[in-house]
Amino acid sequence: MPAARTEAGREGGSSGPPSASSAGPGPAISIRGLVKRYGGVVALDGVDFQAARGTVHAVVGENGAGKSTLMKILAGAVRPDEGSIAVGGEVLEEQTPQSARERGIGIVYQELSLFPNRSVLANLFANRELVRNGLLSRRAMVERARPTLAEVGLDVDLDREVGFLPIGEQQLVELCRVLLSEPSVLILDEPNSALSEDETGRLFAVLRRLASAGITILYVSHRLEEVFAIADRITVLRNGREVLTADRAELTIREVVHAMIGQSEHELFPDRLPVSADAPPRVLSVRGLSIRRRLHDVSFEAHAGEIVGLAGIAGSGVSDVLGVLFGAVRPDAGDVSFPDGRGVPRSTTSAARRRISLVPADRRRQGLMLTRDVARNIAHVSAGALRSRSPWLARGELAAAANRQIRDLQIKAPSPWTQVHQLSGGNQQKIVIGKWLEIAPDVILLDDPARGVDVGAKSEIFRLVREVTAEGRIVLFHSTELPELLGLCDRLLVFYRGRLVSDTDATAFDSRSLLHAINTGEVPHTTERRAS
Amino acid sequence: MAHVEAQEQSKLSGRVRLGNLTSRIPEELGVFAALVILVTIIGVHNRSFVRPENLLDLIASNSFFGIIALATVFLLALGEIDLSVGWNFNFSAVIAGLAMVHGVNPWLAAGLGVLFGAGLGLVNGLLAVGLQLPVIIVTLGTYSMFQGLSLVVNKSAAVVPPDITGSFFTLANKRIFSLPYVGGVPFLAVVFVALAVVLHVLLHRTRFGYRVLAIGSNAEAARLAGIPLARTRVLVLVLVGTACGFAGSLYVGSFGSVDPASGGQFLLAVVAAVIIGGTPLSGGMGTVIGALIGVLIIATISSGIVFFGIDATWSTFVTGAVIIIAVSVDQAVKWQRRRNAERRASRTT
Amino acid sequence: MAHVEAQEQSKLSGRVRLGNLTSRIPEELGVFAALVILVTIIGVHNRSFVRPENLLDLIASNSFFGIIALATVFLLALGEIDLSVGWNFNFSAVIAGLAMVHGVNPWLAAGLGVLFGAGLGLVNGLLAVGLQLPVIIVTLGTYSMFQGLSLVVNKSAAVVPPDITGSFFTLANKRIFSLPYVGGVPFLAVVFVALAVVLHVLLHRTRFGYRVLAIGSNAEAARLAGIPLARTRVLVLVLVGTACGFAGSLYVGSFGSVDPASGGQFLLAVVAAVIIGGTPLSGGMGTVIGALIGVLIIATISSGIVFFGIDATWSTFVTGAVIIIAVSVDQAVKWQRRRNAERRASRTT
Amino acid sequence: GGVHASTPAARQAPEAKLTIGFVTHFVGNPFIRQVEQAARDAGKDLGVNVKIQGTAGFDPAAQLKMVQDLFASGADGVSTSITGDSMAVGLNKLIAEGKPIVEFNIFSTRVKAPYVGERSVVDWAILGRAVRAKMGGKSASGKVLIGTCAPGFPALVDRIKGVKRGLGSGLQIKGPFDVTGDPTKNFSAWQQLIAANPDAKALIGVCAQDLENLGKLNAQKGDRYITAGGDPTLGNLAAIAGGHGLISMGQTGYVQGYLPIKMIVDALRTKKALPKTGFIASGAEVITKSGVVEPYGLPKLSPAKIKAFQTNPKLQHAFYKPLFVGKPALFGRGALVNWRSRVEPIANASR
Ligand SMILES: Nc1ncnc2c1ncn2[C@@H]1O[C@H](COP(=O)(O)OP(=O)(O)OP(=O)(O)O)[C@@H](O)[C@H]1O
Ligand SMILES: Nc1ncnc2c1ncn2[C@@H]1O[C@H](COP(=O)(O)OP(=O)(O)OP(=O)(O)O)[C@@H](O)[C@H]1O
Ligand SMILES: [Mg+2]
Ligand SMILES: [Mg+2]
Repeated sequence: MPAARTEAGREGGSSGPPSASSAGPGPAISIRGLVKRYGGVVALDGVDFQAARGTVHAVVGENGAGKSTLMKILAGAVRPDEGSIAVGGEVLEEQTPQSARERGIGIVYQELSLFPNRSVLANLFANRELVRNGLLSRRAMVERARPTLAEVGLDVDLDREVGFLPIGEQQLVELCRVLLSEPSVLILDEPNSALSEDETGRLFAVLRRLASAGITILYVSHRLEEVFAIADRITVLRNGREVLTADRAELTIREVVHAMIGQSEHELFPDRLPVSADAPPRVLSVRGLSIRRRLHDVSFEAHAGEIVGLAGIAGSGVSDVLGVLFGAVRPDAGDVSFPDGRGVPRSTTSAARRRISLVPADRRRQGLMLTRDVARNIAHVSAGALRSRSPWLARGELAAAANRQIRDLQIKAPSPWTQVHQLSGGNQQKIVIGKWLEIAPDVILLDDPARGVDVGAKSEIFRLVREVTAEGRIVLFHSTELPELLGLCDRLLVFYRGRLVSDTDATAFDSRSLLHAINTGEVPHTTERRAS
Repeated sequence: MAHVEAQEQSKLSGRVRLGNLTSRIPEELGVFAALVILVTIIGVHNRSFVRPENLLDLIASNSFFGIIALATVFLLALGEIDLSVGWNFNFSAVIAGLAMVHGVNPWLAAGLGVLFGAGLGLVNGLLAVGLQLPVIIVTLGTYSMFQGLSLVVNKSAAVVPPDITGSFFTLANKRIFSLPYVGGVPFLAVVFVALAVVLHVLLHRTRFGYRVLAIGSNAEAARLAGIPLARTRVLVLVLVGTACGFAGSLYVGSFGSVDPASGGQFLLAVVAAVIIGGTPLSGGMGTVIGALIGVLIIATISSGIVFFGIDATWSTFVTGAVIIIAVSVDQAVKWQRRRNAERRASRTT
Repeated sequence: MAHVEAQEQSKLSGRVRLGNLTSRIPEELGVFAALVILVTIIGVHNRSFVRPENLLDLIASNSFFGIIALATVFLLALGEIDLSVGWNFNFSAVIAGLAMVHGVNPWLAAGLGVLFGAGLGLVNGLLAVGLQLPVIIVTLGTYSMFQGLSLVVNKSAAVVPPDITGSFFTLANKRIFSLPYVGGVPFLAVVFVALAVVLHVLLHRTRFGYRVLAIGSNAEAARLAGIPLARTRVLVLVLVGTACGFAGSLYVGSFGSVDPASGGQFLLAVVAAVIIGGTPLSGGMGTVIGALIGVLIIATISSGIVFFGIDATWSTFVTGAVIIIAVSVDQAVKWQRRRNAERRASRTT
Repeated sequence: GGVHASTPAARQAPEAKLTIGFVTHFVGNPFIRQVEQAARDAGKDLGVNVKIQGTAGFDPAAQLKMVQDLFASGADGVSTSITGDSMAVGLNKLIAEGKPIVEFNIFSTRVKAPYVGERSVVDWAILGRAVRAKMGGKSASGKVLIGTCAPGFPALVDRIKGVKRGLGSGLQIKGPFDVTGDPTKNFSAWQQLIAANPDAKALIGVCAQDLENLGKLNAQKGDRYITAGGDPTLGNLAAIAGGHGLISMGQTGYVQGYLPIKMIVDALRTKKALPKTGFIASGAEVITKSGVVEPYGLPKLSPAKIKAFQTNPKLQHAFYKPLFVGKPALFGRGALVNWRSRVEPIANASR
């Protein structure tokens, strides 16, 4: 509906983004000597690089390397201290989010920028609403959005408030929003960190189409296999410097990892450790768990010493199961018995006090106090939930605990008193894990714990998970990344539409059969072990 | 906080997924139910309360703080709150009145009052944006400034236009048309309800309204989306100011005078109406229709006190108790509706 | 909104990183500067204002709404607001007074008043948690309920204990110890300042305070971290209620009576003190010391009006204008300090 | 309160210019405004500074603080309305220190100072009788509604007592109902009262804004009701002039503002202490269509004259000044010169 669009353009005060065709000579990005300091921290330390038109240019690096800062600067959300950016040969001065949009630069922020209590539709067209004779045209917007939603594979109630969607669906909403703005330069900062395999597949199809249409795409991710699947060219950032840029064809994952973390790739998934003898055999058993219309008669057992993987896409019921076990969601039927002999926790508080822990999927909404410091975030459970003789909050203990986790999880934070929103996304994620590790939990529920964490730290986290498992704790692990499920877990529970459709040894699946299973509920009827 | 989850869920709002088309169960159902129950109870006790004429008079005589409440929804949707509305109303009315005293044509004077109110709103806006302060802090100051200046100009005497026989005054007190079974409808009531509809459309069907809600929902995201924060903020405060000025001019028209104390008590009633109506302080959400109903609930309660002939000593307590009951009814309906919504949603999936 | 970023930043400020050790530049510097400037200006105009004795009296006679403001910081830190504080204060004072009238020992009666205030706070808390409603809505109702019941029990007349010569009354009006150069320090002033220190420690150095701020920062995250939301919320409202009851009993002690109107005007002053002090409505932050200074600023302004001999006609306007100036000073200092902070931080690299 | 700074009256040199504080409630209320103006006039006439302070509503603690601050900042005497007994202890402390204090408009028996104000019960009985007469005198019957803006507030309770006394027996008297002090709410409160009691014959409000609103409603209803209220506000005068209101009781605010200043100044200059208690009636103003009957033998006022007072203070100064100058007399000129002779027992104020 061109009529509607031009209308929107005028109303918006911003002439709508130039579609790739009307953009004239396609904009290639060239960045020179970009420097960004935050107080003492140097986020970018003189970055240079070019991205050619019509290519997918991946930017990788460990947590805190400066990727997001670089992208935010390109999008005008952050002012650089030094350096220059040129898009399509034109050097940008005083870039603001608005001017960036007008230049056709579209971005999916790592930490999404959605309006939680606005509808999906309002989010898709934020500040670009389509107007018919003065009033917003809901119909026009729905029409306009439908093809994009279909292409990306997002099927939600357009009137549902975005704040209620799981993090994965939120990422898809933000993705659709930027696609609808028809950018000529598309920046994606870990756009699929919470997406399932086939959602990612659809995303890549879109990217290829756009690239072939001459759109420049900058793609940030920690999933190196995927990077190698989609990128034409790869740049590695390290401590705010560009340390490597080359065509994908000339690179191997090993080389990239080496450039990222300075050591060649060590094993991402640690081997299974022998369960310590003194740990008594303990079990978490779930019987006939049901939630009206969301979870149907789910039964399984999880034994100490094994990592139990929960596989399922959004809506499958996995987070519901985790929520129930943590006392955050009330089941309608079914009974659960924990190793401590008791049932479902009455509240999240009693869960925490029984050393039952849940690392939630959405760190910003469910895990962090962004405007408070690392120490207080680490103390979230220990000081906030646990009982204690002393009513006092001892600064010394706070700092000690924080430093312990900063060390163990390699959190890149200048001090325990740094505010969490000043940390990079991956480092924020580590804090959510750290605040639970701090209380030495007994039952550990992990909902996509390694989201946005770099390879080095990821293997470190998996090693820790392995260790605590071996110490005889119960571990349930959910991830949207199938390799993680297959690589880390000993046993796999597959959920589909609220039902448990398979409960077998992890080796019963390979990535293709697992992908098929979570999306269709059909499992390879094979119970005999396969050699892995 | 417990109510946070409640809010969370209430965000599930009335809309339920039916394939791709959506059926809207209005947010305002709860408060509306509360209102109906109140009116019924009083009507049963004393028929003359539910006489259409009386109900229309009730709406008309509460339209002054009511109009301000309607506009205040935008401010709460922005996550802000304006303490100065009552004295803005008073000051604007005084200015309009003085203009009439000095022989300005009442219609012009009324227009002047509206503009003046808008001007005071602009002052609030510029202070808030300029000093980068929340509106509540700024209006804490302008609250007293407007009151004080109004006192200075009205010399703390009632401002009484010499001739209140003109068309402006007659219209303000007129029943402009009459409906079957209902009888004459007061001009004020018509204006009030019409304004509610207009502001509802402005909030939910225009880009301006969307910007307000977006900012209230996530200011940082709004900035990144290129929404002009400062300008929108100022505009909303001007809108609220205009409503104050408008209500003020209407007041002069219908009362033919302004007392120095007029409007001084508005603040609490305005806030009450808006939040009882279902607009949270937290921003990002707002319902003008809810505010309209909130105003009527407050009006009905105070009127009910009279109709029940409740002794003056008890009236205050009863008022408070009934407010609690009303909001409880609202909550009850919300819960009920949420359950239904889920049931229907599940049937379609 | 523009100020949101400002708030964001001000949340960041305060602590400046120097390598790993942290040097604390108090948040409250700005308001403190504003206070000092005000006091100086008035003192220059009329020396007798800055006589220590007079300043101490100023603190003492503003300690009643002041004490309530201190506790209200906890509620705003939670992201909530209580409209009923003024009438809780009044009701508690009336109860304490009536107990004395009925021959209860004044000390016991005072204790009763405190407990009663806590009880009213508990009522607010249980209603808010039970109905899953924001505190502002609940207290909109209890505001009138407390006022109304108080009117009923005091029969709308002043409650006057027959014998106000007892130790309780003398202590409440006594200057308990005397300092060099300063002279006798009023009991009320001591209690007020001491309470500020206690509540400051409670908010920033205990697990309870930690929970309050955690819930205010991100309620959902707090819930999923196992922090007991409902209980903390109720406790905070009981704390505020206790403060109201405590202030009420002190009032009876020092005024030897309580009027139906006493405390009715507190709400705005309490909120003003807290937010001028630097505690935002948005929750997650709070400064008790700031509130203390906020109380003193308000006290100084109203007293300064008298010492400047500003006529009643202008006093209201001046009050508002000075508030605006005071908060501007605060902002100016904050900006300045932020700039220095950044400069120092970058120097350390 | 910190008061030692102010120079006690005794040491005050007669020729040094005195400063008198005047503390009111309801700043901005038209009636209060008239009282303030009178205090200013008194200041001019007597050659003293008058510092006027006030609170927005009813806030005894705040008013006490103002009195204390006034003395602390060098005032020689203060006149204040007593909006609550909370002021008593603090004021008595100042009085004990020899500070001259006079109560006006609202009093407390606990404050050891003289009071200038209305004779609530007796004066409002006049209004009651007038309404009764209009309703048919002896044979009168029917429903009378009484409204108050501050339920149970002592002064208003006395007024209502007086009204009922004046109305006498045989009538169906309902109320008092809370019609609130806020002008807008007040209107709809009366509107609803009428709707709820269509059969009422007379409507009486004991606060300033009642009659104005009653007049408007009465006009809408074809002047079906007998309405009465208090104070000579423009609105009330308009209502009466338009025939929508029967009668309004005034309390001669001018005397309540002027006399206390004079009393304090006299006391300071003659070094003769103020009485520790007692009541001086400011006098009733009976406002009807025919005009305003003023107390102390003052000439009758036309409504036009009263209007003129509001716009031009000089006129009202000229009108009332004679009461306070010249030879002491019982009526008219000089009637309040020898005010000490007019002091009655405080109990009379509410009798
Ligand atoms: N607002 C801020 N204030 C202070 N420091 C910041 C801020 N934002 C980022 N930083 C710092 O800049 C560095 C780079 O952060 P950035 O978010 O660019 O890393 P990243 O490469 O995106 O990491 P990740 O893979 O975890 O997302 C980090 O050390 C971070 O602590
Ligand atoms: N609070 C909520 N209220 C109503 N619907 C919700 C809410 N949260 C999520 N949903 C909807 O329920 C569906 C499933 O979301 P949910 O987060 O439960 O995924 P899940 O079943 O836990 O699967 P996953 O393992 O991927 O998290 C989503 O499509 C979402 O739209
Ligand atoms: Mg990042
Ligand atoms: Mg989920």
